[in-house]
Amino acid sequence: MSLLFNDEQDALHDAVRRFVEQHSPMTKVREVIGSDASFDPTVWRRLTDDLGLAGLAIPVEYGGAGATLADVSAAYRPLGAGLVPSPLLASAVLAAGLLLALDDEAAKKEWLPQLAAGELIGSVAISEPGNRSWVPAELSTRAVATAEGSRLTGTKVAVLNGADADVLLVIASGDQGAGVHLVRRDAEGLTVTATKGVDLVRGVATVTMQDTPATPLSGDGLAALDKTLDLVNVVVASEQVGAMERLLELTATYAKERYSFGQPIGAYQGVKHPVANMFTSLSLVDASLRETVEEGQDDVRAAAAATRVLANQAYVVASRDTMLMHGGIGFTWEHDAHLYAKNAMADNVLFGTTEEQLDRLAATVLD
Amino acid sequence: MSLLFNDEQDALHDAVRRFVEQHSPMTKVREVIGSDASFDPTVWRRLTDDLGLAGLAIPVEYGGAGATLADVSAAYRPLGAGLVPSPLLASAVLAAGLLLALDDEAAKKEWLPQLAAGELIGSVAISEPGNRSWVPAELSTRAVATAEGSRLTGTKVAVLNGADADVLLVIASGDQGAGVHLVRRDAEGLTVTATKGVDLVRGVATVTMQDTPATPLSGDGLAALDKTLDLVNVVVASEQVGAMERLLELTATYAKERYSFGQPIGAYQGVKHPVANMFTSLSLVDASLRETVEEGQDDVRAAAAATRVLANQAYVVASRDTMLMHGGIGFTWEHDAHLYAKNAMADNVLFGTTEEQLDRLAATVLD
Amino acid sequence: MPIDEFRAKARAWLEANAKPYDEADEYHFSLEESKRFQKALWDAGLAGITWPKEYGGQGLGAAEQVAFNQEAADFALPTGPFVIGLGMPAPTIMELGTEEMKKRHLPKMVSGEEIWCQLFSEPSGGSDVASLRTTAKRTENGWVINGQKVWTTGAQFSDFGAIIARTDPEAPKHQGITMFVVDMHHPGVTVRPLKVATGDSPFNEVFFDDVEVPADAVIGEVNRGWQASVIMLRNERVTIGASGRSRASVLSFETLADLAGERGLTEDPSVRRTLAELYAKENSTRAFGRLLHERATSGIPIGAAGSAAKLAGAELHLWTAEAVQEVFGPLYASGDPELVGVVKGALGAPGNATAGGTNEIQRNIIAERVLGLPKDPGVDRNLPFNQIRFGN
Amino acid sequence: MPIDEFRAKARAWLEANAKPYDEADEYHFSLEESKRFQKALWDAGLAGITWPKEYGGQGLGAAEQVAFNQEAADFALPTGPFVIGLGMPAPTIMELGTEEMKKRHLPKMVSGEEIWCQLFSEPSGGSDVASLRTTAKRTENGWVINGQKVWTTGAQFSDFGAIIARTDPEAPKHQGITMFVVDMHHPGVTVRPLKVATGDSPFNEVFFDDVEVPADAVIGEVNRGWQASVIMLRNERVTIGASGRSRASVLSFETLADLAGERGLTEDPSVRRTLAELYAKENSTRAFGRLLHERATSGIPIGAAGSAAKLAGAELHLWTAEAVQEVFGPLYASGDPELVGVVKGALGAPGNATAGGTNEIQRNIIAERVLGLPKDPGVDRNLPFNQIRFGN
Repeated sequence: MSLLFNDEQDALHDAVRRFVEQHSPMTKVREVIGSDASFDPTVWRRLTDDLGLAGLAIPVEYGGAGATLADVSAAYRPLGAGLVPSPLLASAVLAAGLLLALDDEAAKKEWLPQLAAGELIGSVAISEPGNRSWVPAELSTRAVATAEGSRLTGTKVAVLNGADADVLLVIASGDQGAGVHLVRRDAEGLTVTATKGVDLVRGVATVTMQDTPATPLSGDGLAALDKTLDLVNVVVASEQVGAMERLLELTATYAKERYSFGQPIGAYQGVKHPVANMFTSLSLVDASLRETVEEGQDDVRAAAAATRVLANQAYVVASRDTMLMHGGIGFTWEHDAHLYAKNAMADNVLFGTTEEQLDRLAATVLD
Repeated sequence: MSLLFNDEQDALHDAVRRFVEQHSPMTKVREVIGSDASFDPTVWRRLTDDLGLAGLAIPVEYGGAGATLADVSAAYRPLGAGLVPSPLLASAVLAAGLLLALDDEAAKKEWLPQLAAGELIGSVAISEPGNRSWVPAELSTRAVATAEGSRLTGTKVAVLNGADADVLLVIASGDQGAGVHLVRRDAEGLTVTATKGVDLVRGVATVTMQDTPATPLSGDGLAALDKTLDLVNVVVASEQVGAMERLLELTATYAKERYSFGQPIGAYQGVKHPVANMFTSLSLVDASLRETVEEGQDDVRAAAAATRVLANQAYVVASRDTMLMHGGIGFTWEHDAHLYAKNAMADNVLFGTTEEQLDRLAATVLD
Repeated sequence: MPIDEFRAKARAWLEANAKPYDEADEYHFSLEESKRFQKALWDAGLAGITWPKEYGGQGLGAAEQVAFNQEAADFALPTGPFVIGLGMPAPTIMELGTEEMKKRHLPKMVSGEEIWCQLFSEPSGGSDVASLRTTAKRTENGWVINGQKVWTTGAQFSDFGAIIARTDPEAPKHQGITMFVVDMHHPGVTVRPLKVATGDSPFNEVFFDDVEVPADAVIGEVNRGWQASVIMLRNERVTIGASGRSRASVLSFETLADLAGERGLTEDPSVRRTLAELYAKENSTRAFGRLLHERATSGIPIGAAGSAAKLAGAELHLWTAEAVQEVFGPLYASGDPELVGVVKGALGAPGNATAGGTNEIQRNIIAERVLGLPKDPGVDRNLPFNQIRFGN
Repeated sequence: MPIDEFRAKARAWLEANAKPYDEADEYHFSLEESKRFQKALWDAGLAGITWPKEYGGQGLGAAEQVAFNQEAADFALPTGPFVIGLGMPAPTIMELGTEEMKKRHLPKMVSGEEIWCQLFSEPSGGSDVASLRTTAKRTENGWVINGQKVWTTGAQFSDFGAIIARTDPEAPKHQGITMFVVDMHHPGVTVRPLKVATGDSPFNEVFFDDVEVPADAVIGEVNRGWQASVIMLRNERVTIGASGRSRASVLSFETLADLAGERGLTEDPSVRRTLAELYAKENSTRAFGRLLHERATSGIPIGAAGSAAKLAGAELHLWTAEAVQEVFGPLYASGDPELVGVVKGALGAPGNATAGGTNEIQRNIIAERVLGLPKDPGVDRNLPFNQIRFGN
């Protein structure tokens, strides 16, 4: 048991870091942002084929690499640092995680190998208009059982890479309670509209279904979603830590180089202290994340939620302070700070806000 | 309509300020703290007889001065600045305010003139163990109607100047719902135990009643209490503003006089900026308070609660930062900073925490 | 005219000519509409209320100005393009300009004929405005200006600008600066919009390439431009402080409570508390602005306390930008078209905390000038400008 | 001995000799109990684990130390009086002391025979430790010390202290300081308890009135005492960082969740969120300490990152001090006897944020030494000490 990376994690982390430098520098990220697409297909191909990241968290029996949580965490840190736009979170984490957590062996055998190979993009449709919870307590999307499977009617918002997904796992309420239903891209009555979300590096879409044919998956939908959130929390926190490391580097460098009133601005405590706070809060989140993914743990629910609670706030503040410490320059479109600030905001509200993470944590440690 | 003091308020404010300087300097405050009493009887006599503060907020028809809210606010600022221990808040504000808000003309005629003259000390017993609300939603103190009036059984905590009070107004639930009952100091079955509360300048007590005879007062108890809170909020906020002014003065002076690394510590932004923040948050609370007590308003409920929300937080932070900016000295018993910090904590949790004030405010401005 | 009569007149005119605050979509007035409105306002005797009559003003007192402001708060006035000119260069010219300069420009500014901008900030300077590098060199007939300004609001439609430039590089930094009136239509002036984090371009970069100005374009005295700038920056903070409501109105309590209510979110205790806290903060910020205004009009000097109002506004904006995320949850990131304004408002918060002096600079000003704390150890105050280290 | 065997041995000894963490009332061990316990611990081969054998240590490695610490975390060890001596003066003497000094003191320190304190802070100095005014003047046989120290933990029961004093007032402030071993039983030493905001007296003022020390009492070199202090202060921050749990245990998640639960408050969603946030913060602070420890024992230099651990602990304490008020509401101010510890813990937060260097000093250290930001403009670094301005 250790909080330090082992050699494998070091290697994985470095490989992804080098990949990001070479194949997805910020110029490439800005190309994607300026285009209609939500990611670059070549980068996606390389992420899946060269690095095998789409299958990293998927067990070997379903075509994945069966990596440990610590490996997964090490791999996603540099992706967060580089704000690499890709459907990994939607497909390889959310969709694959939900499938794994369900109880539908046939569906796993059919879909997981394709998701693991990156041949297919999946996503999960959960949140609904008029509800501030990631998973609405009362789902307005309804599923009706039919002879062929089910038919769905309702609207889902903030669906990650919704417009890119070949298959959507939709959570809907039916006569038997909430369940997960698989919808194919070409299903009738399905409308997917890419929306301008706050985050420029994560594609989102609004999905409407009108009597849309679907395949109900067996297993307790809500419980599976709940379990999936542990993996999501680890992956998002890893990206957040990577991003904060980059922000700290940007800000500390600027504080040394930019002069004001005849001195580097980093000589003023008004700059120096926020930068020191950034280091400290990053250090705490980093340590909390390391402990969350430490080997030999059965249940990471509390630790992962606790890490997200801290990471959300620390990343929002770090990206905001990066803008503030850079002064006017940091507020320009040209500077990268706002890209991180927008990413931080999205992380802060998707997959359960900080308040929901606190409720999740409280349910684990208080009851 | 104006946010500035008028001549009368200026005069009242100055009179109380001079009174505090002459008759209740911090040496006197520390004498009271070191004694078993919760206030100095001579100071109390002067506050009531010379300054007439006990009757300030009470209408003329009940023997008071019938002052405006703005006058009351101006008078209490210097009391807060000097942390003057006295039963004014318990007796002249809480007890008198509650009597006024009730519908019991006989009780008003009997008790208000005595409270206004300061001949009698009253207090109000509201909070109960096992409940974090100022007014518990479900009262465990029970009232039973009798031929002579009522009999009370239960325990009340954090009763302001409970051990000094000649009469207690107790909120208790009976068959007709919650009501206010008047209990005399010498009633049978009444036990009043002065406790070591966090605040050294406000006496508190735990009050237990065992089949204690009381006089039920007519009127809606909860509504009256709710109305009383407006006045309490104005008075407490006024004290908080006065105290913050004093803390700002202490801290700004120290920042100019104390040297570290060859410079006054106030030359460092690490000190300069918290002091500037103290000025700014004080300015906001001060302005909010002035608007709350501005003439010509029917309903100060929202404004008073909004002011308390800001004042609670600002005072807690200002007193904490006063300690921090003074370094080790500010943490000694000898320095006054901790007296303000403790007073700030008590203000923060008595008469409804900040959360309860927010709920009160939300009910007014959102519904 | 008694004050109540003036107030009634203002009210009546506004009701007849301006859109109510809640209804107007305040971001879509055309420049021509703005000019027409300002002219009509002036014709009605409601612009330049406290200005002397000889410079196009109404020659009235502070009481009339307060009455007008109170009435105007209920309306969405399309006077945006004039806010800077009337708030900053105009009072500076009023204080330091020659009689000829005042007569020539002030009446046109107040009647909507001339739009002005303010050209202070430079890329390398940031909050250290006095470190400016734009130069003005003497010529036979006046001066020639070269350099770059940035963060200039309204430069694209301005007729004139008040610019500061370095006229003596061998003097200490504050002592070799001069302020000029510059014609923004000069061919050597290039205005380029500056895109910011919100995706909008509310500011400009302005390039000066051999722009000649006549000798009588100097505002105040040669090499005393820093003193002129201090006057103008003080006015800037008052202007920014006073404009709090319309700037952040997409993040106002009223707007957010409505948006949350429409989405059924205001039953949630946590949302209710957040909105209530916003109400309290917003209210106190507005009340503080009002208090400063009342003090100033009562002749009580407010000194640098305007910096606290500016800081409070910026901090409120930053706080709200975070609070709205929790209020709307996933809807905040969903692209909900009705929340686009909220998201943009939130993204604008760091800009608000930077423009007109960063929060750190405001804190310094409050501590030093209001509370008398010692100045930062200034290493460059007395050095000749051309010997100061810039590191870039 | 293989590491697992060592761990098992440590566990077995602790179970037989120490009280479990949750049960022990850790604040009521007598000094004699502490001394006996330390002796027994040492007899069992569990004290001075990584110290060389010749100075009373066990001569083992970092792995054994980590194993011991992990096991010990479940117990309440009455070793409080030794924490400072073993954590600060001992490693400094190990690094800089003469062979004779090491042989004379270290074995007695580790075996519980000598209790030590650290005498750095002075009333006029605060965080600027190097501005100390206590003097040590040369005599025929050594030195004579005069002056006052403050914030000295454990001075009342210490046998020796490591003191720094000014030995050359004409040198710049960091260059005229020497560190000495001083006998706390010398008649010229007066210890007076210092009452603090909590009402307790956990620190002392210590007065030195013509206290002679021999020539061989110098730790390190004459006038090189600042370098020795830096070593000791670095160890102090590690010691403070590592002691987080027991220091703030009255404000720990576990304690507060129990107290709130017993009062029926943990059904309230807002209380639940506050306690959950405390859990997250506390956990991360502990994990960060663990990470630094693992790095250090793996040979990865952690540099000044200990300052971040110290800062994080102090900030957590300040945060918790405010959070508990909202959790308990009026009960917090009611004098509830079971909440007395909580209230005292909260009142102690500003002290924790000051002792061992204020939060501002820690932020400076992090920014300058970890991140390489420029130093504050130091105006007094190179002045002769007797020419520095103090203002009082």
